[in-house]
Amino acid sequence: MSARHLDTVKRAHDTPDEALPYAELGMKPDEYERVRAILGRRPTSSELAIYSVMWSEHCSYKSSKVHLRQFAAKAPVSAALLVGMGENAGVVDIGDGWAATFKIESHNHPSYVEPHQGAATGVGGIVRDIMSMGARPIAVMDSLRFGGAAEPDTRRVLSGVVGGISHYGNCLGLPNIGGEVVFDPCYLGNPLVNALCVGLLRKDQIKLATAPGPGNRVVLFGARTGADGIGGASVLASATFEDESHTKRPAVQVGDPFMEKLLIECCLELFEKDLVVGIQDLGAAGVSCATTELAAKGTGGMAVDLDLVPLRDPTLRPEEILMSESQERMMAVVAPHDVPAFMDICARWDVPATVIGEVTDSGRLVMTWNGEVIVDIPPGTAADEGPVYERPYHEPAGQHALNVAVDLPRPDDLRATLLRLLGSPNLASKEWVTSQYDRYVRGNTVLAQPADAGMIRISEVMPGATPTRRGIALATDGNGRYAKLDPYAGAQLALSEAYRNVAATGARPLAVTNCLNFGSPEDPEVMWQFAEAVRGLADACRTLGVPVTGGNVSFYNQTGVNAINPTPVVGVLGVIDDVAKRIRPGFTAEGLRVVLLGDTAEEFGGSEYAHVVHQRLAGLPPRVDLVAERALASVLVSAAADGLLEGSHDLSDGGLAIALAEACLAQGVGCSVTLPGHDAFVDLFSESAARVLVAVRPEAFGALAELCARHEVPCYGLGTTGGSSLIVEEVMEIPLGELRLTHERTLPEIFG
Amino acid sequence: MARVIVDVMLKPEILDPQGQAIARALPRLGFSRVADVRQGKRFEIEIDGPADEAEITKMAETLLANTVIEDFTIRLEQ
Amino acid sequence: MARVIVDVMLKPEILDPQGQAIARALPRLGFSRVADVRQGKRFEIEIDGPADEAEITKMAETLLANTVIEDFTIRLEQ
Amino acid sequence: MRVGVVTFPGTLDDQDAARAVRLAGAEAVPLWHADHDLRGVDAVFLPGGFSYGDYLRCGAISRFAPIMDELIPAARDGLPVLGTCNGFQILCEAHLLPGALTRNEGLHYVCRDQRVRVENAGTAWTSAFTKGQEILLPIKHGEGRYVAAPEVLHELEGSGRVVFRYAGGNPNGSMNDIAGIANAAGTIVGLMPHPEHAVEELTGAPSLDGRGFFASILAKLVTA
Ligand SMILES: Nc1ncnc2c1ncn2[C@@H]1O[C@H](COP(=O)(O)OP(=O)(O)O)[C@@H](O)[C@H]1O
Ligand SMILES: [Mg+2]
Repeated sequence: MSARHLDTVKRAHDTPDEALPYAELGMKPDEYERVRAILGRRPTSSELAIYSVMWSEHCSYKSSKVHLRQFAAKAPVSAALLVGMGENAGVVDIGDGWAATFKIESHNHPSYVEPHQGAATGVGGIVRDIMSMGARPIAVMDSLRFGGAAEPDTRRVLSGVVGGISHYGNCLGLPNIGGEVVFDPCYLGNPLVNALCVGLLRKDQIKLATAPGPGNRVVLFGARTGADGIGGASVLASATFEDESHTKRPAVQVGDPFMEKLLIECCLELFEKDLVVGIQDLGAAGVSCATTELAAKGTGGMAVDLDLVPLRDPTLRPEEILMSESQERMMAVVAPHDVPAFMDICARWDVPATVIGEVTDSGRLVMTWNGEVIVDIPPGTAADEGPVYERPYHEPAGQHALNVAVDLPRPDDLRATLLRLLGSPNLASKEWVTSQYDRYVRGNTVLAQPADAGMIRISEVMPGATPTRRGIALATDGNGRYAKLDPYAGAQLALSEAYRNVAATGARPLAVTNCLNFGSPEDPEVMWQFAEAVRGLADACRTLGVPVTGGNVSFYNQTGVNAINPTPVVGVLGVIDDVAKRIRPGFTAEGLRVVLLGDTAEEFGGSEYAHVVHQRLAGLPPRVDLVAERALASVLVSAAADGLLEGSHDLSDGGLAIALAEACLAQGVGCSVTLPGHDAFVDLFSESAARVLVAVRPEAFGALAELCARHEVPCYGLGTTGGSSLIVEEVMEIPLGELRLTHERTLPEIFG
Repeated sequence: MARVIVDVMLKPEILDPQGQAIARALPRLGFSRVADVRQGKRFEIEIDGPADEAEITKMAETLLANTVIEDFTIRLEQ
Repeated sequence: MARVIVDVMLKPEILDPQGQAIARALPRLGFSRVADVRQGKRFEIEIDGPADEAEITKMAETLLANTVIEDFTIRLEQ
Repeated sequence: MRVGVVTFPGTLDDQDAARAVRLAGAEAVPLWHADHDLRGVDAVFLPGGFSYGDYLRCGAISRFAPIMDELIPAARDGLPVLGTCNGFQILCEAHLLPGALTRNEGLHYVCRDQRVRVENAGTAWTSAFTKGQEILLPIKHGEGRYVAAPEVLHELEGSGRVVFRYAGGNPNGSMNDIAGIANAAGTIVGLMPHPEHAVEELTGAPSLDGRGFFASILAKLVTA
């Protein structure tokens, strides 16, 4: 390719009126005008590549930013927060000199196009985010939503997604300690694949995405750059170059978990030897994002020679290199005298590494190609000063009608209803999925499926650091039906549930991450759902005293005018002071008292009962009671620390009936209980929040009751564990074998 | 009875991590002149009666290959 | 520059669950005349300079195929 | 007593293996794939994982690592070696054990707590068990279906070299429900289940049965 065709800065000056295909890159006319204003000339095609990806919804949060600010503005004061929102991931102080970093991110659309690779690269991406904080990734979770279970396309998507997560996560050696699988017709064509990763680091080890110190070298390391995910960029490349080689540009990225594993070990050794000044993962916007963000947060300038980027496909043009989404790449800023040691470690791990530029104090990001300047921009304008929209929003036209409660007919047969719900795809055992994930690798998993929250012991994660008995617990939750009925309450209920799940293991909830999955922000009704959900989540975080440390927004989850149910997915991280005191899931022995903590009201709006038996979504979701959630968590955390509890399980979808069945199945121990109220149907199937089922040694019951009284948490002794049936006095008796068969056969029957 | 071979390879522009891992391993085993390796799948299919090329193509498209990332070629061996 | 194809198939007596899964799925998709499917691997290797059949055989034997369970065939495409 | 734990690129369970060795009271000695050095260890543990991404075939590329140039002759001369999961696959690829491990019959990766019957309590790694004892160990693999030619199977069965068999359901379609085998001398043992994930109350499978492997080898080394 001759340099004559290269769109250099000089050429941009000389040809001010040349038209660039900004619209094809998703840029609006006014946004393009802004770029011209910033640069005082037309951008080069490479500069346009950078601005178009950095100002995309995905990277700039232009529609969501004005709302997300509430997470910081309303954030509760928390001594635990070491790094807040705005970095690759938040960092939380977990005590004894240790910090945890965690974040959840979506890979929804790619997982629909190519489920296996889409989900796999979703895991890969979030893991690199965690590494870029200087942490060792220690576990992953996945929160998944698909169309109706019986739909043929669900089979394609679910099998591929689970296979991709299994393949990538297992090969990385990260235990999978939890997640969700939900089916609802609204996700057909718009599956949600939200992946969470948690990492551990010493408090004094935090790395930030910054490039200070003129003269420091910029190193690109990991996989070589190929034409992955640059469908859009080829528009640019072919607009200025009449070249036939640009016909085949894949929109699908393929992951190489083996390379990522090497990259993890390589990064950890680099951190340990203190060889990086700043580090950034290469995610959606690749080299564009890494260079502009590193430069913007550092001294402000960087010079990069794009010819030095190692390529998998030698035909790539600079615009394409800038936009390539090739996986398993990282960028580090390294002091010149450390470069040889840096390169040695990369070589030891077989990780290719190349110096592609250096930090300057020019305040400009300057890139060259064939010796000519093709990019010369103030990096902050791309990284931080993207457009911000105040999108209009209003309550959906049908919202009022939707919130009118309907009196659903009650079932005649509660036993049959329990079994019907227990075998329904959303409540059935997820073993078909979870058995494809390695939950044991690295030997620090204290809790994984079927526990309400995953738990990791931290003392042995990294050698040579302060000894500790602590562990961290994590749960993710979301309920799109609740959020559809009331997005404000729905987001709060998602938080409440994740918070409760963490507390149910004995851990103290500390911090929050979230993935906000919505339809198009250009639809004012969707935007209203979004605004309400963010407001609800921010308010609830303040009341519960848990700050949002980070997260991700996924818009445009819709087909035509049909948006998915608004689906805020919330992840909560907690700490337990002594992992050995964790509460195990369900009924763990015979002869324990079965105790229900929390009150039950008649609440069926958005419930599984209404969904499975009547296919109705109407009314209002269960009432949010954050004060009660907080008191309940205090009881659980104290009771665990005092060793009062032998087992627990939170009440959520399907209510007490499903909680009892799952508690029995956890270890194969039956129970005999009497319902606390007067209405068996409500007692069994209502989905009131702020409730947990616990199992306690008879002699410890008094102490538990006292603790509950002190925290004003209602406490009902329901019966005892033992036997081989679930017995609800005067209502039903179901042998565990029948429960198990009903619970376990559904997904294997559908998915093979 | 007809025999059909369907070869399925990743599209050339798609990353082939397996092929690359093999290519990197070969020099260590003393095979120094290998410039590139791509790994794909080969299906041997036995058909009752004559093979119908259109039918096999459909089979390859719908089941054997993932045409989002893979190409295939068909060979009939009557 | 030479191009070599190495096809590796499980020996006939070894169970091929992937091939069987495909064979079972085909009738459901309307392909009723398939009697058997075997799935194997195909390697496309680019060699600098001319290909040496003995060398390729060695490569296939030692690395590309596990001769305990697999057979291979080699094709040179100069 | 020094037990070497080998790390290949992509090995995952090396830390677990080292922990299990230490819990048993021995010293865990890290061995690096690219070194030609066994560091004078008394026994070697080849842990699980996805060495070289399991690309090509599980264990196929690792088998050619420099450390294997040392390990293969030493093992043939009697150095005790335990290979679990990917380690077992490497032992087969290296022809230190016969047969091969292929794709699970169900085509999925399977992670579950699996009952396993000890068929031979006379090997270097199983003397702490009794013949016929059922133990609980996690399995976690996608390619664990053991296959071998009929005459090889015949010889393994006839000479007591089938060391472990799956009980309560065959998770992967292994021939004769085989979960693990040994060489003729009983010094080299390979199995798909993971003893190193069943040595602590708090973590891993709900079982401490993995400890028997380490008790066995220590007993052997002490008396040797
Ligand atoms: N829903 C959200 N809640 C809180 N913070 C968010 C949310 N979405 C995005 N953020 C924050 O915005 C920043 C940019 O996010 P993102 O673009 O996902 O990071 P990355 O550049 O690593 O992909 C991060 O700090 C992220 O935590
Ligand atoms: Mg990031």
